[in-house]
Amino acid sequence: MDLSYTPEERAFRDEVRAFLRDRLPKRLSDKVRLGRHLSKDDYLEWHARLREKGWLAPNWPKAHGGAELSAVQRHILDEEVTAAHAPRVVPFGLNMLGPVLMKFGSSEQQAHYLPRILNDDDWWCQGYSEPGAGSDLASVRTTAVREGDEYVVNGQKTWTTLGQHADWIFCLVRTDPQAEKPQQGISFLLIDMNTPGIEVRPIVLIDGSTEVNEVFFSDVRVPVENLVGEENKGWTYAKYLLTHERTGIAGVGFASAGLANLKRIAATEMSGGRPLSENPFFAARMAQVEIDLMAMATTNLRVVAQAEAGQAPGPESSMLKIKGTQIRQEINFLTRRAVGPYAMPFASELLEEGTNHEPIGPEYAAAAAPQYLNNRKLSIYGGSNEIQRGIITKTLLNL
Amino acid sequence: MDLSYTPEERAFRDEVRAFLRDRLPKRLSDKVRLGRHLSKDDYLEWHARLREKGWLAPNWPKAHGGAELSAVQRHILDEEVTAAHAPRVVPFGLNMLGPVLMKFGSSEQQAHYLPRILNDDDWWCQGYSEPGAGSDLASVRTTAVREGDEYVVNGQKTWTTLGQHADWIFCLVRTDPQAEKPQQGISFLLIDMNTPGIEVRPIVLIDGSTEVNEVFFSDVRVPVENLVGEENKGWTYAKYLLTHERTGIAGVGFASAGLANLKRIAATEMSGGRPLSENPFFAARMAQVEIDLMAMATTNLRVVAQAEAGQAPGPESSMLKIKGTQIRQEINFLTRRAVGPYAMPFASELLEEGTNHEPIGPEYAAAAAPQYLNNRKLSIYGGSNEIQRGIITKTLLNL
Amino acid sequence: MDFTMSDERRMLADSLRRTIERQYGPEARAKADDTGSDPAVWAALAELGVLGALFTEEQGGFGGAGPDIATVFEELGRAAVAEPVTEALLAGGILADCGKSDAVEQLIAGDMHLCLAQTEPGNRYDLTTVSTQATESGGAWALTGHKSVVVNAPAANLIVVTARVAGDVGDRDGIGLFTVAANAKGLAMRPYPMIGGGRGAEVTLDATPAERIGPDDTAAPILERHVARAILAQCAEAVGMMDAIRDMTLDYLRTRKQFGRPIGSFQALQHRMADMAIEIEQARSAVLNLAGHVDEEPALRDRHASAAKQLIGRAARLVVEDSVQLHGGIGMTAEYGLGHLVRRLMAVDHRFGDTDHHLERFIALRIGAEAG
Amino acid sequence: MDFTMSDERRMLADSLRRTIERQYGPEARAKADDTGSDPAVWAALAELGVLGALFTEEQGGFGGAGPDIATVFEELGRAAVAEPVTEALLAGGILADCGKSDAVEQLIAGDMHLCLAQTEPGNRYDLTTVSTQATESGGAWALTGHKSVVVNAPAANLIVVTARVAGDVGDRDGIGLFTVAANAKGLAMRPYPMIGGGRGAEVTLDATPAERIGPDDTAAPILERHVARAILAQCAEAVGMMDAIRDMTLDYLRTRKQFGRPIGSFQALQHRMADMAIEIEQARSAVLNLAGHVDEEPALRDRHASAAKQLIGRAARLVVEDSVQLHGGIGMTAEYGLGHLVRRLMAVDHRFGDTDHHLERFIALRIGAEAG
Repeated sequence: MDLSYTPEERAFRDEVRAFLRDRLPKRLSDKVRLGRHLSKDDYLEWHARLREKGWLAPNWPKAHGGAELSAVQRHILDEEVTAAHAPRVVPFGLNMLGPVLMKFGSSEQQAHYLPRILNDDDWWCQGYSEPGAGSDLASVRTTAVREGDEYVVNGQKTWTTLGQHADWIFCLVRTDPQAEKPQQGISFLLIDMNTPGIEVRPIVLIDGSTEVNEVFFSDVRVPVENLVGEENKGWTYAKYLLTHERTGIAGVGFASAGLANLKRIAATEMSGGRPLSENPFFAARMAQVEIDLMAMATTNLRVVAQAEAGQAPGPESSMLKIKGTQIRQEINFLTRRAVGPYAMPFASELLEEGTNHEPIGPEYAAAAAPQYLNNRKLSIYGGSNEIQRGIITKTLLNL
Repeated sequence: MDLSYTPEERAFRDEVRAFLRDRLPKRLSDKVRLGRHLSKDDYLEWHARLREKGWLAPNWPKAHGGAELSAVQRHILDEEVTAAHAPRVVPFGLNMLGPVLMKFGSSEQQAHYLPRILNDDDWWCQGYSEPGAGSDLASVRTTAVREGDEYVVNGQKTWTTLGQHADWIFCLVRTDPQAEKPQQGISFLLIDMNTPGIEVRPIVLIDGSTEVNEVFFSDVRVPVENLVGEENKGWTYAKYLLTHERTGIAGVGFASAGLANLKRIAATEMSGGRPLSENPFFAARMAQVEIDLMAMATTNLRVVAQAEAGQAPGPESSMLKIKGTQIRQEINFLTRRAVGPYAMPFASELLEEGTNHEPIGPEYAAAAAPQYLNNRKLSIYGGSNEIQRGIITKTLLNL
Repeated sequence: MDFTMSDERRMLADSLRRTIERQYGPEARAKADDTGSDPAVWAALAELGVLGALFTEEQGGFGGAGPDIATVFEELGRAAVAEPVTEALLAGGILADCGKSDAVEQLIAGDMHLCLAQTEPGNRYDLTTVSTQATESGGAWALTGHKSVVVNAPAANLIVVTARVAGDVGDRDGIGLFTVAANAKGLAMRPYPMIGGGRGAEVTLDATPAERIGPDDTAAPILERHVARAILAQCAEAVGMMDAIRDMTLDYLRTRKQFGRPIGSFQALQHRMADMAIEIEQARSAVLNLAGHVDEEPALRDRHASAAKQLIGRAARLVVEDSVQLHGGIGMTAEYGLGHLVRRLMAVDHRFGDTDHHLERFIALRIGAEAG
Repeated sequence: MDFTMSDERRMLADSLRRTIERQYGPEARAKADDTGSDPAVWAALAELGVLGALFTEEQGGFGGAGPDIATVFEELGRAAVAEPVTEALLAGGILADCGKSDAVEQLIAGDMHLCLAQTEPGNRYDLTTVSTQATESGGAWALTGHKSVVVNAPAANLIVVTARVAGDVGDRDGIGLFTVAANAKGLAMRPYPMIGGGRGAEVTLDATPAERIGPDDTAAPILERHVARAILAQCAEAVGMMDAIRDMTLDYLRTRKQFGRPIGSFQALQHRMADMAIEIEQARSAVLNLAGHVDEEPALRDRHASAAKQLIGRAARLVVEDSVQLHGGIGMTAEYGLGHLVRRLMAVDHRFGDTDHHLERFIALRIGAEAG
């Protein structure tokens, strides 16, 4: 048992840190740290830097142009990149569709789409959730009816993150409405967003952000070669996608970056004539979450080590999802509380691209309340924390 | 809207306080405050003082020799008596069986039993719970088979508090095993504990106390005139008993007395060179529970006022049960924590009647951990807090 | 002991509720975000007597007691009305105590907007840390300083300002009260919408002419008294909002189906709903306690003010977070009605002190009370 | 990075578990409550190498590193073994550091019981507040004072005592370490069973002859180091107990029926069980962190010690309270096996500092770390 990294792992971490020091533009890390919204170009710029270094697809095999990093290396990369306030990698093509195509796509599909994903030729988005489905993803009502060499798609998807930038969408569609169980009769379809009949409407969230969208399909004609795998077997591919990449589920990097940010704010804010960080109650709350994070980071490493050893993840990933969410949401809460009265101004323009507005109070204040509100989503999406609790106990009880 | 007591209510409170000052023996209040176990004589002595004053049966009508106090007066009496660390009134005859007999008993039963209850001629205990039933009280398996003028009772009751002192027990028994629903076919029977075939065995709890018992019945012959009301209608009477007296359910008096005790301990205990009560974290925990208690006392008064106005209690009594339990258990927790290392000695002899053992550390320390452990029962018995949550939401959702 | 509401208050509450249900909607809320107040709504509130209910008969109103404030704000909270009524109570109350009856009369008539400029960058929730400077020259006062997050400043005709006439930044003594006209020389604003609705601004004063009001020594006791009343208003409003959120959530649990059954039939969600309901009743009781003590002597009043604000801060956090969670995705969208309520309820923790601030004050007051 | 256990440790853990399962039961536990230790169990532990695993090869053992301690105590915790192994680690470790190799050898062989008399009425969890006085006369030392809640004192052959050789009660300097024989003159005991099993005593010393051990200046660093190791032991033991409690509770949820179905099928109980399981995994990770840092420099070591003890104190409270609640009445009875585990787990919060104590220390160390 040895919690420390091997010399090779430490060397890799140093390499990551050097890369971040040299290649992460301050303009971008400032935006991330201040909670400002990133533009499409911001994401693409960061992708390009990673691509240059060969780290844009750390989990892809080398055969497909990936870095094929080990689980520990991926963990290190993830943690360092997030702690440095780098933008996140847009996951839809790289971490979601890519692995599905590698496992279930035809060789033509692999040859066509994978290089384009890696090269950012296409911006992908996700068409899983539908209105009213919530955590019950199998209740797909968007239909695809085969007509000759085409499917005709009708229906609606929702919670499509960054769909406003997308060139393509991967969708779960119902191809057999007569199937016995909701999980049957679903297919996995790739759809060009420029096809006639598609409309994207932004959803304004309670924090004022417009990152998620509804996507409407009316008589959208999709060539049959855009079907991934077999017709009516889509649920298998969907589940693979959902369970495939879970080492990052704890969000240790996000939490560490958030805690570092909170500490800076608490050291700056004054309360009763001294820094807020020295107020015993606030210090206690910060210490509490730090202690939880120290433990969770190790829980996460234990799961990474299991993955490295080829063990299938058990209920641990559900545990990490819940605890990771709780910690990040607590940090968001404390950050909102830390900024005091300056949590009340609600000037979303301050969070927008290239904003030149006069700030209100300290620069870090503008994002505190919106991020608190926005990150309520963490415990809702990706299988709500209630769903995760069910999974854990089901495994433990084996009832 | 006026939260203060009327002049009449204030006068009554003064009367209660004067009574407690004059008539509550210090020997008894010390025992209660120090969490020592009371003997049968201790209870009877306190009952006698209350009887003398006419307050032993505050909720009984005058016709039956009770004080017929108003809901507010009963609340005042309850709160003052508990805050003064007086022993509790043993409720089985006075608050449980008494009201059932007044409502459902025959005039012979009323004439016979009620004066004896009031006079402490009989010590009653309760035969509701059975092993394995938990909160599902209707799953009664103890049987009573009619043979001539007698019922023959076989089975087992459990959690019979202070049953070791009892002369009589009131029991739920199954008289019709063929009934369609478990709630049907139950009867309410009064049984002399001296009848052959009854055995009482103490249950040792995790705090080392022996207040609760198992009661075994084998071929116990009970005269049919000991049946209350009609055969097979016992569940109606049982429910009446359970819902009849709920104004005390919040335990405001117990909580206030416990908090006062905790404050004294925290002012005495030293931590880092100053009283524990000045440690910011401990002070915060105490303040937190005091704030909760201040609000709950008012919630309780609102329910009392509703009762006074003749309104039926809604889900409020379930809310009071839960919040009251949480507050009392938190006070128990803080008291255990307050005594520090002295929570570890486990010398139950120090809590026994007429103990003359050498104390270990401060006198108040001996009961801290046992009471914490013992009061875990508060959220389990009388309808567990889980059952209460179900009742609340059922009412709110009306599903 | 009497928990029933007086007939007058019940009538006011009923008519207020009816009016809001009829008149108040997204447009009015948008108007408040744009300009600080919807004139039609404000006029209706004045007409109904909502503003008069906040002041005593002596002051030209017909209420002014704790339960009056609680009644009005609970109703306003239920519909998340974003009008600056707390500002009317707070700044108006100070003006009334300082004998500015003309302004109070205009306010009650609905012809005036007020605000209190007290917070400064760095003083957080502390009422007696004041660095804005007041200087006198030939009987005329002028103010210089930065007041932050001044709620309703953009709509206010008259701004009540705290400024230092003597002593050091943190001194309790030497705090003066002033009024400044909205169009006064040297006054600049950086206005913005507030997260809970309505508008606020950063206000900078540069040798701005001001009229001194209030006592000669220190305004701290007046400030503290009216902030306690404003805390009552915020707490009562929070209870109204929590009631509304609970009802919305119950509705959702009843009607929304998942995995083929109403989500309200899932026991884990039921139990969380029960816990939420319990905390809301606790919050209601804390408001009753404060309403009954808001005109008592300062230590007792502030003990209840801190107890209420502390408890309600906790309850509000639970209600905000669990109501969104129980709703799932739909609860995150601005379009669904929950968002307004949630944001406004969340903001309560950022005015007049958060739960930690009030826990600290409650402890300090308790130690005082037990020593005394 | 390697989370696998070494083969040696795995073998020790396995044989320890098998031995406990075979030999350890209510009788052994009763024996520990009566006399402090069951000789057969103690001999078996020595035989298995459990005691040797706590010391380095240099000291006559074959382990002594953080993961060795964690491995042993997790297994002991799983069966709530009430033998004074923590005392062996703590007092034995101090003796080893002070070069008392004879005593350590006897201890490892199972021929000796030890304890540390450090706590005093009023010093709570503070290691450097010591009022017991040591006086020297002609090279001979004598101790006078009251040591409270001395775990395993009744069974100990040799008692390690902290006493003041110089300075004031609260000084970090001037703390001396001594050994006192169990039968020494002027030593009196008020023995009692401990709530978590085993025995303790109030120990009074009245001019009791003692041998001075350890450094000349102050014993604080030695004390702190070995208390950190004892904290690791307690935390690992707690994790073992929590694992056992979780498994018992799962078993109960699977088999116990109410309202006609296994209570484990009730969703609200499922979700609480999930939360309990999560906190236990957090606790396990906190123990790993501490095990990996217990021999590091003091600030880093104590930072992890406080983090672990704090987290485990919280987790233990949740597990104690929720396991009893999920069991219902049966969980309250002494006869059912849960009681021993629950009481022993509860007691962890009362040794070497509770969660508040360690939260405070964690903050102090953090501020130190960030300033440095």
